[in-house]
Amino acid sequence: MSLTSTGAANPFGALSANGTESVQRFSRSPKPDPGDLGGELLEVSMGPHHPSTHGVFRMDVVLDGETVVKLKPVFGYLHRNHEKIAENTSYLGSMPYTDRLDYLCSMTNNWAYALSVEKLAGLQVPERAQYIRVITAELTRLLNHTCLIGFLLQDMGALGTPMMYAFREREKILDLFESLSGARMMCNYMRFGGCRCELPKHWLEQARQVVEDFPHFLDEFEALLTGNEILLARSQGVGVLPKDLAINASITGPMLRAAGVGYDIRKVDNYGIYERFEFRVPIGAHGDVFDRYMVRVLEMRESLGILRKALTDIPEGPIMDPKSKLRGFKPKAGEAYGRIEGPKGELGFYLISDGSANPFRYRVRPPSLINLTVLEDMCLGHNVADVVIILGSVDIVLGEVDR
Amino acid sequence: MTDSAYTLLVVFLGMAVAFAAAPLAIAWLWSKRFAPRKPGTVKKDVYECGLESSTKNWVQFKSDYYLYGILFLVFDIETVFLLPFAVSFKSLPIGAVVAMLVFLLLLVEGLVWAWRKGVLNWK
Amino acid sequence: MDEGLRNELSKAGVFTTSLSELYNWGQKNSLWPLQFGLACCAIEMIAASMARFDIARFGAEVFRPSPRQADLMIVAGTVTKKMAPQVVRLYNQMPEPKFVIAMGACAISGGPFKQGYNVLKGIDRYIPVDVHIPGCPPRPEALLHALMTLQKKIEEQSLTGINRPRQMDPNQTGEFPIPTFGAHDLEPPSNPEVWRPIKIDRGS
Amino acid sequence: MLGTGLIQGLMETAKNFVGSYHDEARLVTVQYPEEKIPAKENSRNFPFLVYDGEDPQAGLRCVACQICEKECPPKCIYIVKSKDKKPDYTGKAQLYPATFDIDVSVCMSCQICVEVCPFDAIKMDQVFELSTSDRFATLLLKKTTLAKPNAYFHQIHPTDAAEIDGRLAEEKRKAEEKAKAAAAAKAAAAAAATTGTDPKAPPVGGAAKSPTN
Amino acid sequence: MLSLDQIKLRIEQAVPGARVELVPNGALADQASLWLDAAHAVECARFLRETPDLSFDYASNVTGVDWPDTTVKTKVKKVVEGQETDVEESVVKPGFLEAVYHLYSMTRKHGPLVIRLRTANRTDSVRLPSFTPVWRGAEFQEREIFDLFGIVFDGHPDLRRLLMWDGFQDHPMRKDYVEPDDYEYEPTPHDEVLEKAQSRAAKEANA
Repeated sequence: MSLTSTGAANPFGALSANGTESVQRFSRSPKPDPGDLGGELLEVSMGPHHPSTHGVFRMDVVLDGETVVKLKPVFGYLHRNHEKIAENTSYLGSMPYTDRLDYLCSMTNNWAYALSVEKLAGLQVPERAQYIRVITAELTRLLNHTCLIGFLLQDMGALGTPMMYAFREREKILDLFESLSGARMMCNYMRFGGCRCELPKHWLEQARQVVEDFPHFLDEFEALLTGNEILLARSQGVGVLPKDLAINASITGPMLRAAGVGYDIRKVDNYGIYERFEFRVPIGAHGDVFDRYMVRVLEMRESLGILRKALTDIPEGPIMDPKSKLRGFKPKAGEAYGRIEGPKGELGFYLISDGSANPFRYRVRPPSLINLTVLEDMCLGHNVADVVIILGSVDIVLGEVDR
Repeated sequence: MTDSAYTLLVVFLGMAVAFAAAPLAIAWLWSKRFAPRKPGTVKKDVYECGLESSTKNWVQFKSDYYLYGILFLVFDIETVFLLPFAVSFKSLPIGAVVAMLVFLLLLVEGLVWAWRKGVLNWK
Repeated sequence: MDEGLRNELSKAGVFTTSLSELYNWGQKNSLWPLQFGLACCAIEMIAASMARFDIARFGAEVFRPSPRQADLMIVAGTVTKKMAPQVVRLYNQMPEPKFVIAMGACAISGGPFKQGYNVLKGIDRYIPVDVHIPGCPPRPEALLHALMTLQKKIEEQSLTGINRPRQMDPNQTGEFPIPTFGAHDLEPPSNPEVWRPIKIDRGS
Repeated sequence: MLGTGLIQGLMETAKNFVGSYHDEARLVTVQYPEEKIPAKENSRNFPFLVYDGEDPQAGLRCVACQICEKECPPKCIYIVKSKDKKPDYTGKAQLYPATFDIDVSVCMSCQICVEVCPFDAIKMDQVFELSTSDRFATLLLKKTTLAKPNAYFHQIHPTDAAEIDGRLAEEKRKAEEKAKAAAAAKAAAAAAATTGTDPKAPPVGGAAKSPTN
Repeated sequence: MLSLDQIKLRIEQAVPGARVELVPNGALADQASLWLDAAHAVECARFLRETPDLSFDYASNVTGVDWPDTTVKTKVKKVVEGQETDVEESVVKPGFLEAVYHLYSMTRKHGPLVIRLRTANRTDSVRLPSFTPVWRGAEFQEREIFDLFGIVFDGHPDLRRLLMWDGFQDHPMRKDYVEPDDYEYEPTPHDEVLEKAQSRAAKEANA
């Protein structure tokens, strides 16, 4: 056991975790012989009820002292059978259930489901509805990223302060959604071929006001966090995700862009009217926790740019495709896979219809579950405290992981 | 009973013990009267995030924890010695203050040495 | 000690109270909830503990992670069959004067996910629930209103006599059996002592 | 220098702390029981049945067509049709629900029932203080507790209520015109019949147009 | 992106003996799919990922689908005791389980290539080759299909139930899965829940 200090890069050299590359898998005998100073392997389950797992997520961790040797995630504690219920409900009836998938971003869930049903049935969406969809989706992205940074910092030990700032901004956006769709978190606002109801009278002014105040809050948030040495020490070089592993493990969203791959479905598929807004896609260099934090902060600034442009030139006109029927909606037999760039990654809906009013097969592509594939690779060799931060930076919501 | 100087002390001692024992007695009486004991196997079980604790948890720990323990112990005792000093350092002569500073300096120097040695760095 | 006498005394600056009033007053104003979020209702519970809907004004903002230090369990979200044994075990591991708030439609009756094969149709099948909050998710103010309902209920508790709370009654159970995993459902599907549904006569 | 980021963060919190004494934007707490956030117009919580006039049971707009029962995703509405009929606002005899239960402990307040109801009979309420300690009695809302006057509907959703009332009044006017036209036609036919000629009997007065959705 | 037929030809040239068929899609022309036979599926997958101009390096979505047995009713003319009558003949088409892969390319940024693998039938031979060695993203999704549909993936590093508890029997997402009847308190009974409640009441009545 050599006691030499490792000259790591960042200021608090002594406190930060060491590099991860050179960790070789060692299997320790169950009962170490008396001369050996190393302890036995301790199996700990950071179980369904754990303050750091953002809900009911369980990780069976095998520890050698403080270092993680093996990590197996266990799912299913919030498996609410959304897909089986969707097979016995009409297409319209499943729309409110999509709010409960990723319950932090209900508008983007609605949009993904509406997009794939429109692909299946070949419906057109009027201009004004496309603009409203872009506005609500980008507001949801702001909401989700502020909440995530609040939770991530809570995991890092900043109990409460960043969360208070984040939720104060979140309440402003929730007020906008409530006056628009009626509910704070479960908007159920989009229909196949447009949106459900027209914008209330002063909604656009209130939205412009919120979008104007947001950069002030973001500067305040960055001043509080980005320069903070503790945040730098605890997140730089922690949970590094190499680029080719990220692509092979189908990682999408800010985690993938933090690893250095510039793949953003808003630019690739050009769904909706995203080609009318020019916005840059932030890409990280090292793929560690700090890059994921920075990519999300920069993405929020880009969303503000999109929102400013969309709120200025939203046209007048109908918000619903007159041809689309509300009840008795029976698309012709066939299948369709529609996907959007949700705040957590690629959220896709794969629908197989057999011509009846209920979908034959209704499948949700959960970005959170697939982003967890590499959780073990990122956590090996780190301390238990870093596992909490790496899980926080993956940004999982259990409603979407377990469906 | 002869009023020697010690009776005052004995009364004071008795009052102090009574003052400490009274809340405990009330709590004990309360629980006997109003909160009957209902021990259960699950209630006594080890709390492990809601799961049944499957593997044995009395496992031989790594020796590095021992180093953290020692360092904590040193600074814990240091604060214990600081307490009386903090209470009365206004009325102390300069010599005592210097002595205490030397004591503090020694300990801080120990911390810097440990930090330089990388003892705080978890392998 | 009728009310009139008590008012005069309090005007004269003498305040009288009874042991149970003092005990209930202390207990109702410092309910420490267990940090126990399952699904969407947990986000509304967190929003209720944030700056705008301040739950600290009711003395309940200390969310204890471990059940040993909590005395209020807010079941916020869908209780699935895979999670139900853990919920009952956590409830058993909480120290005795403990209360349960079933927050949201899913915790009361399975809510929108009632037809799911892995969803428990309401947590009052295994543990006694003190306050139910309908809504999906209920607004943060609805959670605050539920806390006030619970505080009123604690206020009316009496230390002796027949309707004293469960923890003071020696012959009432102190522990609720934990269901085990069966082939398709939990064994037993519900705890008969706690789950006594009424008969709905549908006539037709 | 090490620690500048930390100090900057502390300055930020200090600014917020001082600001919370005078800056309105930093005082966000709503003291719930005393202060309440003004309910937004579209905000929705649980459905309720609208009735016109004074008598809740007679004035119910609901005609027990059970569309909302079929379309409700969590299936929390239970309707039993009545045997007899009662006149609705246009005078036409319509069925009414003998029992209309909504299980509020299952309802997900998604307002699909409001969207699909062709008679504007069910609307979303804004009452959310329904926490009870007894599940079975109070969380199954019967027809009597669900029915609320149209005036209350005007109070919580002014624009929707005004637009719906306009449409209903306009349909009532059309129905009366048709009834008047039918009565005039029948009177003309009766007059023609009495004068010996037997013109082909004019078609029976057209039924009132059923309200469009 | 190449059209589906060109990809089909390229696969057949690259992997001798691989049977590839085009499965049309009624609703959306550009999302038709390719059926691969189970034996050569992994080589085709490696080929799709390795060749530079295809380079499908991103398995976006892996879905399990349960196609139950369908009874096809056909009107057929048959001579029965001398008369010419129309006799309805119902032929039972055996159902199968299916794993559908949506592949994208992150480097070339081109659209979905849909790959379908089908099992022989729904009861005994439900084995399919796993694509996890080729795309690691399919690991959890294949475990979910094994859990909810029952397709056994050969070559999967850690095939366990993903969502249900380990002691759970049967595969709940199949069309013929019977749910446990735990609707004792049902204030708003509906269609099949109503039938279950009535059959339960009848059982209790005569029990």
